Amino acid sequence: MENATQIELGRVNYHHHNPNLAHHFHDMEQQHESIKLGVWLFLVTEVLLFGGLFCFYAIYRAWHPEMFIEVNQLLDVKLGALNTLVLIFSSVTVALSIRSIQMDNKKQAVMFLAITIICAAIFLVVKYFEYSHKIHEGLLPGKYFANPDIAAVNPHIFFSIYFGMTGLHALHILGGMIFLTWVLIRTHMRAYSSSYYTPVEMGGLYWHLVDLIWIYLFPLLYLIG
Amino acid sequence: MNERTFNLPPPASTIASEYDALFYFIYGLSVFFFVIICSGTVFFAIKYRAKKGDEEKLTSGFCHSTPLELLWSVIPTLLMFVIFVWGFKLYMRYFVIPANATEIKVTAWQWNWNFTYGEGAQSNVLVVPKGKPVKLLMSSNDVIHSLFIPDFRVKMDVLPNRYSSMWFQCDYEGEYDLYCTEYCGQQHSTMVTRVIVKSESDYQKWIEENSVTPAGDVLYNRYGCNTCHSLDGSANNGPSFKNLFGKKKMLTDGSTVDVDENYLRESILNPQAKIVKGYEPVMPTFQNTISDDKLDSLILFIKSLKEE
Amino acid sequence: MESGSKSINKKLMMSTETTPKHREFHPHILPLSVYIGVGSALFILTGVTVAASFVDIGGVGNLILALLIASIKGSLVALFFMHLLYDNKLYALFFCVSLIMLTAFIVITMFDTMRRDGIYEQRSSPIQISADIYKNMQKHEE
Amino acid sequence: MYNDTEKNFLTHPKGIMSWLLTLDHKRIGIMYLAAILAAFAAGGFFALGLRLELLNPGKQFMDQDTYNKFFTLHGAIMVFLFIIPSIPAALGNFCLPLMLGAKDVAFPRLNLASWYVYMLGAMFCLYSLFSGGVDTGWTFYSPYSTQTSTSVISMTFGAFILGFSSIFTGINFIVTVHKMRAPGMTWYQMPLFVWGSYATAMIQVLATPVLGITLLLLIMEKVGGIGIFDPEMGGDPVLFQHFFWFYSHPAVYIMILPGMAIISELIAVHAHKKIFGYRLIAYSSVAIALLGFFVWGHHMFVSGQSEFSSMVFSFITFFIGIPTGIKIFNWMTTLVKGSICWTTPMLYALAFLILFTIGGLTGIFLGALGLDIQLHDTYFVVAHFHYVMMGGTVIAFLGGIHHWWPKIFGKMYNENLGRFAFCFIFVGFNMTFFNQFMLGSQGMPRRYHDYSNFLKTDLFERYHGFSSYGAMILGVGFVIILCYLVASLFNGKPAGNNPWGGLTFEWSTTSPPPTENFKDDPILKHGPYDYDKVLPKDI
Repeated sequence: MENATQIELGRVNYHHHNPNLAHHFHDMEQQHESIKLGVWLFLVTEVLLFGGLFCFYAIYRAWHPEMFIEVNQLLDVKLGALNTLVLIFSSVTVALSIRSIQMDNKKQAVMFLAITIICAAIFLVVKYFEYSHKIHEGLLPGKYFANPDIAAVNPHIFFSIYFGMTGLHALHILGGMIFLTWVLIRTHMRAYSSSYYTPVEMGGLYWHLVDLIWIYLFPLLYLIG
Repeated sequence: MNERTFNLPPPASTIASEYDALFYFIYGLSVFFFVIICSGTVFFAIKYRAKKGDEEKLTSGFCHSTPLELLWSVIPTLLMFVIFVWGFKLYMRYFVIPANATEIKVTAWQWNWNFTYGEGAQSNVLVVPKGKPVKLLMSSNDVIHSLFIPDFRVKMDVLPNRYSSMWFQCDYEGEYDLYCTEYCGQQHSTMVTRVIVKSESDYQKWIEENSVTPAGDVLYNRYGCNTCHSLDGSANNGPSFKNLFGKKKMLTDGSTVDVDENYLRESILNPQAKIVKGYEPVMPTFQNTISDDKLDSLILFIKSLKEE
Repeated sequence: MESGSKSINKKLMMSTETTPKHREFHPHILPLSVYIGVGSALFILTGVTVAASFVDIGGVGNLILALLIASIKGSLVALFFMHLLYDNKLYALFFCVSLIMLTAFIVITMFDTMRRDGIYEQRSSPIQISADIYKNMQKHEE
Repeated sequence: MYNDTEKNFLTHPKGIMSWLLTLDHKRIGIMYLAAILAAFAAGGFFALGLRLELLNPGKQFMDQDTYNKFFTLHGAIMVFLFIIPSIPAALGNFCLPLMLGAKDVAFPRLNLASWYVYMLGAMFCLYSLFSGGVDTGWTFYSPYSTQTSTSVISMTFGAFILGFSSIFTGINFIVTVHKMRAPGMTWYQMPLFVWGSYATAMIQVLATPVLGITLLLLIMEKVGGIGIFDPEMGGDPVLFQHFFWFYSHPAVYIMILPGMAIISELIAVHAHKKIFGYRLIAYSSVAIALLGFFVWGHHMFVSGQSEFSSMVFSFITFFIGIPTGIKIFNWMTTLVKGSICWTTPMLYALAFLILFTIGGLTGIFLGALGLDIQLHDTYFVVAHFHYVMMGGTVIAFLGGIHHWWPKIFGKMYNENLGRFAFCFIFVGFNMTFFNQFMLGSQGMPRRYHDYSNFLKTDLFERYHGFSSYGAMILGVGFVIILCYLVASLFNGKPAGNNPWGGLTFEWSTTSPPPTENFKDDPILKHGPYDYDKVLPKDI
């Protein structure tokens, strides 16, 4: 009797159609949209998290414009630009990996994901060189600042902001790498197909946001002069 | 003045009565709206209390009334505007300091107050003349403090990195509470002192009794300022101190600067920062040699060389 | 303007209705050319922004130009790579709200930090220009 | 009707692990309830300690250090561990999916994670409590917080972690409201509790990250001396206040909006009356949530911020008064021509109207630019926000607990004891806090361990004494409530599915609900408050 009404409503049996459908959703579409909305809300929190640092940047830049310009000469535009290109390229590849899985091309999807992760690694390696150079020069945040050659006042604040912003960003790159690696392994294990690829798309959305933040960080930190 | 009021202490400063007017205006409005809402709630709750047999009846569908809803959106909005404008006017009264105000320097630290008067007198209680506007120029040596004199209705945070200022004028002699209201650490609650309002003549007498020979002129010689900065206006390696304070000076880079406390302080600690046009950057820094209070009195000395 | 926002509202409401019948799941696949095109545009714009930084426009001109180019790049990423152009507009709405909040945060905070000299110059400038650490640094050198 | 043999979410499945690993929003809600009540007890303990210390001027039984730690811990625990998660994470978690006719929140795992993250954050707060306490005040104002040697780092890190739990709940609620409503339920058929929770979730998602970065920077400042808040390093301590209040003012609405949301439910259900101005109440929640983001600077009128921004902040602040006023008048008018049952939840709702009105009206004093100067950082502020937070949120929370208790546990508490305890709460609360308005406007500053150094000490002593005795009465009230609620679990009468005659979905299922919430998928037959269309006996 109970079964009869449920079948009438067209729900219950559907649960068994797709093993990826959680029990509390009606259908895959609802689940996919819910998760996507959730991820977008997560991205919203990320924007505001970085927002605090952008706000600091704006205020201190407005207070000490000459200091920002002088100190900025010490950053390596070439490395910054290289990293920008690497990140943009990885953004393209992660988008393509989603496209591939949408078209059920597992092999291609894995390949594009692998390229993305490699790009992320390159980004971090370049960052490592930049950081070690800064550390070597004594261009450190706050009280660790130890470079007496700068005439402008309070350059340590610029480096607090620089390390704060790029450091937080690098942490996000690292997090993204871990998540995308997991997605890659799952893709390789044929967990995803054109009927269920939500984690791939979510990883992609996150990765694009990390790219998007860098798109702003690059000119603000490296291209002031 | 002086009958004790229920809500506010007796108004002792000129601004206090303006403050009280707005306070009691909002107070009246609040009582009015509170009585409406409170009596309405209680009245309806009793009048429409469920009786026996009510469970058989539908209640009214009365759930919307544009005029009513407009009424209680528009009237509060208008009142809010009135209060905002009034509050803003009052706020500006607080922040625009009369030009003839007597200036007293306030230094706060954990957990004490120090008041320095123009003539070099210092004290831990604030002594002010009756019937004259007083400006407090305040800075802190450590954390944020806040100077509050409830009977004068004045309060302002005392910051460690910038000067803040406030003013009042008290027309009644007497003693009033003055204390810190920004939590500043362990003994925050002991940062309490008094304002003593004296008549003009008593105030002058007190200043004379307490003023020290302006240490500034001693320091002027001790630190060797005299080798480059004259007191009579004659030219030398550096600008003369005579009439220096309050002037606008042209700098070597073409910009101008107001000679005020901040500029003097900067020029002593970091002389190369802003060089007045026509002079060489030859002055040494006093960054590590001069203490803050000496710096203050040197600045006071330079200020005292200003012609009225 | 008003009717526009109303219709967006309506769309949002409609699109978020949960309908009882179960819906098929159709991925929205973009042609390869879109990704390649947007990718190349991003590469080119990166070059442009680096080049522009070497031209001195004066004042805040460089900053505005750099932010403008960054915003174009950002929009390309958001609209195409993140599918905001094709997806439910709700996502775009939330994303925009976050940007508006961020802008408001920065702008309103700067109402304070930039206008502290509104009445008295004295109150805006720091008492001590540079940090204590530089004193120590100088000492160290001596 | 309630039936012991039936499988409900409380009894099925059994075992401690089935609770610790549960994905059921109802169980997570109850776990949250237990956790926040423990926090409330801890916060209340500190509050009583403060009140006893202030009974007379001079040192009573704790020294300055202890006192400073007490008020810091009272504030931090009550704000971060109790009020912010109280209604959304405990009652909201339980009710929101039920009210929408959903089987669960959108992300049950995230929901469970949020509880564990909360517990982790609470552990950090507990750690800082036992490693010497914190003495900065819950606001952690720089530069004092970067200079003090107490455990500020573990406390702020705890608050940072708690932020994540708040964000998780927020994300869950927004997605649940958007995507999980029962078939056919439009936005304007949602119960107002859901509207309020939705507006709250918006703030949680948008504001909390800024607190996260602020606290992180404060920790960096303390550990690494990055110099952006520290005046000795060329930083600006007032910036910290901006950053802190950018979160913490909207957080005030995280606290009060769910309270308002509960009141909308209580008034409509217990007056058996269609709510007056449904849309305005719903819109005003959203309006308050959004406007709340642009008024943070009204905490800083005497902080040395520019006069221009003070003006802007004050102006926007007054706009918040308007939707708030609309809500109050709408609730009051809802009572008209109703059939009002003086149940315990209804008494709390009526008390809310009165107490919150006082809290709101006194807010006008503080929002007016010039007036704030005298009242800032005095007991007037303390009284104001306790009228809003306690007279508002806690009273609404108590009302909500009494309202949904029969639904959650299937047992009815003793209504007479409920009304009896209500009297203690109402009287004790007003005794504690009303005289603090006078205390504050007379000039008594907050966070003072001792008030024996003033010229007005005798006046302050009278008010403080009254407050302290009131606090004891209030404490007794809470103990009575705890006793009869716990007792009801063991010997309470079965409550029935719908003891109050509610029309929203949660009353249509059994009490306690089954794990999957509804035996059959719920179908929307009427609006949430259609008491003009549905006969009471048919409910």
